Amino acid sequence: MNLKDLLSPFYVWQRAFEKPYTSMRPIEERPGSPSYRGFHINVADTCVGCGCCHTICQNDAIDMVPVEKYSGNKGDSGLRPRFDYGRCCWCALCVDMCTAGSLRLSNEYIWTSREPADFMFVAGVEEKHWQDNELGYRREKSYHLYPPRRIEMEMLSPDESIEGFDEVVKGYDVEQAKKEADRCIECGMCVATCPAHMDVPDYIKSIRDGDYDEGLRLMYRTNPFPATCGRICTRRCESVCPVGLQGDSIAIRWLKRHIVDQVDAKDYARILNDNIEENGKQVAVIGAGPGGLSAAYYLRKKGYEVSVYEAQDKAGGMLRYGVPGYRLPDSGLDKDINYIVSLGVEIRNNTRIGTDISFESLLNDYDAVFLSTGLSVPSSMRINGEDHPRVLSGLQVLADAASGRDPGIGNKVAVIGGGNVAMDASRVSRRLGADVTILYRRRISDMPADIEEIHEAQEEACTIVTQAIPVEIMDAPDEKQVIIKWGEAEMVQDPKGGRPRPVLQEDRMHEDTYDCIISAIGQGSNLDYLSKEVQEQLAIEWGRFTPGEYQHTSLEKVFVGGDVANRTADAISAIEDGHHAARGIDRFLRPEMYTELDQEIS
Amino acid sequence: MTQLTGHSASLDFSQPEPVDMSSGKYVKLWQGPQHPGITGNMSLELTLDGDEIIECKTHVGYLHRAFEKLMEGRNYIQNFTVVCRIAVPEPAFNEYLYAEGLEQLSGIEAPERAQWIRTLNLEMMRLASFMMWIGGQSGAFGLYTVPNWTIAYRDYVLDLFEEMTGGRIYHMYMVPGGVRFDLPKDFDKRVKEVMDGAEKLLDQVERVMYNNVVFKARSKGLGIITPEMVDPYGIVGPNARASGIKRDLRKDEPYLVYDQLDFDIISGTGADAYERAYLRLQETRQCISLIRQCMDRMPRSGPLQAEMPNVLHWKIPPGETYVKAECTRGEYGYFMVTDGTEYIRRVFVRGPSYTHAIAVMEKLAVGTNIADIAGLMVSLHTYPPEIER
Amino acid sequence: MGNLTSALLERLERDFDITDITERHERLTTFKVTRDHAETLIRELRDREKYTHLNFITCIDYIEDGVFSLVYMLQNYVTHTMLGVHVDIDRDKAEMTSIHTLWAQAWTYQRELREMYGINFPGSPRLHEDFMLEGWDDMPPMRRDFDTAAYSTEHFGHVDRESEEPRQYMKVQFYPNRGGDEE
Amino acid sequence: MLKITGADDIPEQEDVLANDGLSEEDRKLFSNARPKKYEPYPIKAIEDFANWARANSLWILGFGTGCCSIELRPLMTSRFDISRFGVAGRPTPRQSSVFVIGGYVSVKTLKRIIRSYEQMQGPKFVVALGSCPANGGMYFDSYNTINRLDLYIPVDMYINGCMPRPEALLHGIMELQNDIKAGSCDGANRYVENFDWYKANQKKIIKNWNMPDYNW
Repeated sequence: MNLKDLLSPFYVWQRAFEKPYTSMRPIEERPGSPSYRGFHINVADTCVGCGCCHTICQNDAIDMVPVEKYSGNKGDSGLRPRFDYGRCCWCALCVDMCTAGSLRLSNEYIWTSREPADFMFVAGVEEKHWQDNELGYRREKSYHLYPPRRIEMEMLSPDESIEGFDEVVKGYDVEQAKKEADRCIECGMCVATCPAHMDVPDYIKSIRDGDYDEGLRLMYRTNPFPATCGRICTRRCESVCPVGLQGDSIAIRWLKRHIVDQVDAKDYARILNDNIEENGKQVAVIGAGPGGLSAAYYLRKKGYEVSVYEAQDKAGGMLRYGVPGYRLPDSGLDKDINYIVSLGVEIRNNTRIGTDISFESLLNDYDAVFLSTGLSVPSSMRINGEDHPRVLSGLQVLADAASGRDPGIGNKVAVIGGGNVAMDASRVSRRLGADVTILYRRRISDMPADIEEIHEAQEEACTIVTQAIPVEIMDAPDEKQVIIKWGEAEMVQDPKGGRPRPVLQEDRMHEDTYDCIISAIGQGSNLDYLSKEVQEQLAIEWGRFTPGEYQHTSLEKVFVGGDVANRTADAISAIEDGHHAARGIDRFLRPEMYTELDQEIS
Repeated sequence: MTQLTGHSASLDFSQPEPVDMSSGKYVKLWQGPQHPGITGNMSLELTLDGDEIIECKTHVGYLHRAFEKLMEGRNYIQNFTVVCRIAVPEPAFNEYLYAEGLEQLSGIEAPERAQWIRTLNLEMMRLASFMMWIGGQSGAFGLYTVPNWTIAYRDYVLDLFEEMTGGRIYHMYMVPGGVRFDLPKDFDKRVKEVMDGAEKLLDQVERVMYNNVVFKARSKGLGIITPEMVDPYGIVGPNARASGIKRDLRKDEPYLVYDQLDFDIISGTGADAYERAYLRLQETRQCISLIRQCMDRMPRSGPLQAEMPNVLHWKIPPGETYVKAECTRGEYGYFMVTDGTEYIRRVFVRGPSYTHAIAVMEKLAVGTNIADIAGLMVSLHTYPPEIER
Repeated sequence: MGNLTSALLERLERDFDITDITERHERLTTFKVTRDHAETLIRELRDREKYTHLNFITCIDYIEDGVFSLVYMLQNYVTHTMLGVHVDIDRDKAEMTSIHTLWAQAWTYQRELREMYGINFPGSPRLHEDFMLEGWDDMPPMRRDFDTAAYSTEHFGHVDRESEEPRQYMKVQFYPNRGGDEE
Repeated sequence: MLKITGADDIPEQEDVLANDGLSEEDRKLFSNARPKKYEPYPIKAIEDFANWARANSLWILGFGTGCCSIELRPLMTSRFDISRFGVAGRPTPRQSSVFVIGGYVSVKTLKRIIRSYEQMQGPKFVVALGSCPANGGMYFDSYNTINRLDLYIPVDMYINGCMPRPEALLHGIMELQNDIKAGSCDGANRYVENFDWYKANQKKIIKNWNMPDYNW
């Protein structure tokens, strides 16, 4: 022992003169750091309730609970996360995973209670004092738990594509599809939104696993037109896909198409293995569009003998005659239809009800009848000169192009309308060599057509003139031409809060000369094949049926579906109508199969 | 040059004969789990002859949470939040090793800047851990002033962590593929401030604690680890280095950016509790130097995360790896086996306390007396949670 | 360094029939050896090849093959390389030679393996004492077929909380009439 | 409020405890008395004064049961210096009045917690830290950690966080002091009143019960 060691400890006294470590009022003085992971904040209006936080939470601390206020909003599951702080570990994986970016953490960290069950709250719905805290952990922009960007789809360049009717989209290869499928977060909001409730996450999983057989089986459970929908579906699923909120939504449509592309048509029978037990009952289907054939497929699977009556010379309806080949080539459509036919569904082409065979005789001959005759009559523009010979209907141009006939449009074309038919007609006209101008009453953002369709039309050098209202169609000096008089419009806010209305500006009128004018402003139904009495018995509003819960009508044995019976007028809704009508018809014709089930439900 | 210890045939490490308790000569005493002189939550079953210990048995398991089992049921990203809880005072090493293991198995490489930040994080962790240890060691020998300095000062390091990672104790910062977010603004200034203070504090601690006649008297000659013991007992880290074995994974098998940092392996020859304590003080100073180097040499910008697949379906091809890092107590290792699914097949966490607190402690305790047990225990620097996981 | 190991591996292949030699990373090579050869091989690695440090002993449960794969991780401080020695043992008759005489710390690992997997190491000290658990009367918990969540629910209870799936809940919200039918 | 189920079904309480975990010999060594309820002083002013005194001298038992205990060290050293609030650490249960449960509780530790808790002198209070004692926390599916602490011993204050920072602990302890001053911390009495229910729960998961039924 030396003296130095003995004295050294007394050095502690030096510290008596230094600033003490003690923070005098720690609770007030020390808020969490700016990136502190404290209690949760959820901006409930931004949140869509996809449940990703629930999925990623390894502590099972997050439940999704219904919140009345948000139920039924588009793209919103109506659920909101409830946090259990008897489980949470503040790892903030939920924040990193949050697709909507609504979830973050505050830097608040003090919560005491005498009751453990208190530590549970629906963030953003139940008031908490840290709700407006600006500091706290947020996901760094560059950090992602799933790839936010879509795998680029290879497409023909606009120059190549207007050369002909080759399909523009090339489709994913296996590697690309796997990568795209990997982005799916399996929330299931697409399933809920899809009219047909296709098992999207499940078939996307089958792509990840490389099990295309399973993928095809899953798709056929709810949709017998995967090749078609994989190309032209309006994909409401993608519009609600939460991955799209802070990135690109999953390319659900292209993935669906990828599965079909990977499976050879001759393997369908083996994979789907649809065993049909005949039940001896017959059903007639009027209209071989997606609705009719979907009903035919599911009825056939249940053992019905199905005859489909079609006025045109080929099955497919609007899919064949309304959708141009560069979007949906015949090979794709035929793949779907051929499989349905291969199950023993009889399609009678070139048979028009009302002329070739009467509706009443079908009613007598069959146990049930399903009507899905679609919308085939172009709507009128209601302006003078509309019946000018150089005014063509968009549907007619498309049908002619699809059948290989020359629609005779000339070299300079004006297309009127902003829907998909207008875009299709424009792009078909481009392919036939014409210069195209699209006239639309409102703005581009108001167009009902798919935004991609609009972009592609623009890329293919279709000129879009917006806020242009046609006023009159007049004879041109050259009888192969026509003059359209149109006026510029101003958008006027609707005082009642509806969407803005275009108002014609009388002082800004234009007159342009075109080789022809293609009108594509909508379609209506043609129900002339039904007699007056029948029409009266079927509830018809504005040319459309209003079917009951099982697509049934007030006339016994008659079921309806498709564009003629719904408000959405797209293929996937028609397919679901057909499927649902098949369920309804089965319930109607074989109620004995359902009595137990119904009792269970009630 | 690495020194070798080899296995000497003369070294006897068989278990001692059971003590004849019925003779009435001996007393059995449990130190822990509820005892102020025990690190964490574990217990020592001591058999005493007077106040001399003739047998010591370590009992663990009070903190067993079955991490390895739980991890088998959680997917890869979920586990990243679990692992840090394995060693409470030093979670960062767990985070790093888990991330590193996954990156090796799945062929992902963390970007350079992320590697630097990870190194910085680990060294700060080491600093915080040593500060707490110094407090513990001096407290165990009855000097209660030093813990009031170092444990309080450790809190300033934790403040840095809070800014850097968003968490005080559990950072959950080193994600597989990189780090979660960038260093905050003006972080280097605050690091500098804290480091300068720490340096000053360590000088004070050296004077008050290491030169203290009481501390010297009690720690010198206590718990001598001979170089021959090192390999058979699996002794690693400062415990081995204090016995003259120059081994440091940061130097021997450089990971992260340690090959771009200037430091030497610190070793001593005293082999007793004092030497170990002094070595740790020097290593604490080394930490400060390494942290400064990291702050100076780190690339100013660059990506922080590698491109990652969707973590919800992240599958890693079958493989097996053992990754290790030098933590404050020596080799900390993760043995990981994957089988191609979304879940890990097997994780085994090798904490240095596993041997230090059981086999080594049981050996060294014999012959010491009851008053020194707490000091000896701390001098081996053990953390029970990493033993039992 | 790599050459050193490969020469060694060649020799081991000859003398001990080691199989499945895999280089896991530049410092770690694993291989498989039969149960009978294991102890001799490990002893030889320790005494002749300077693999003097036992990092750990652990076990992987390959329930689908009916084996426990024991892993002995050995470290060489000269070349700074590691060898992972795998020994497959029968899952039903889980027994392995104890190496507590080779390393003073080995018995701890063996005690843990006995408790967590039910592997017997005859002769290993204090093998049957409780290690981490106390009064455990169920299947050794680290075995793959032990369900920890079910055990926890049964013994420690759980709070009833309900969570909705967006998939189902939202479907009923948007298509109230069509939620019920599946086929 | 925790629902105490089955409390009515318990048969008429016997005067003494069976101590059936103990051997015949050991039974002679340990008391078999039942715990007694704390009765407040008949004069309210005295009771209030006693509560005030209790609240300002909370002595914490030095038993770090889980990870959250690590935050007790900063709390007790100079930065947060909890001694300002009359809180100090004590090495033995006999001198302590507050038991801070540091997070998760493994079954093996629970047995020691029960022993320590029962050895503490009344009035005594339990503070539970973190998520784990409330509803299992991170280890809700672990076979070795309990999910709800209040099934086994009564808890007077939960402090949330994983782990709760020293400031949160400070806040929690001040809340506890307020409760004590108000005389509403009745955990120990709950334990006495529902003693058989707590014992039944404890014995359900502690397999080798080789200790007296009431460790006093």
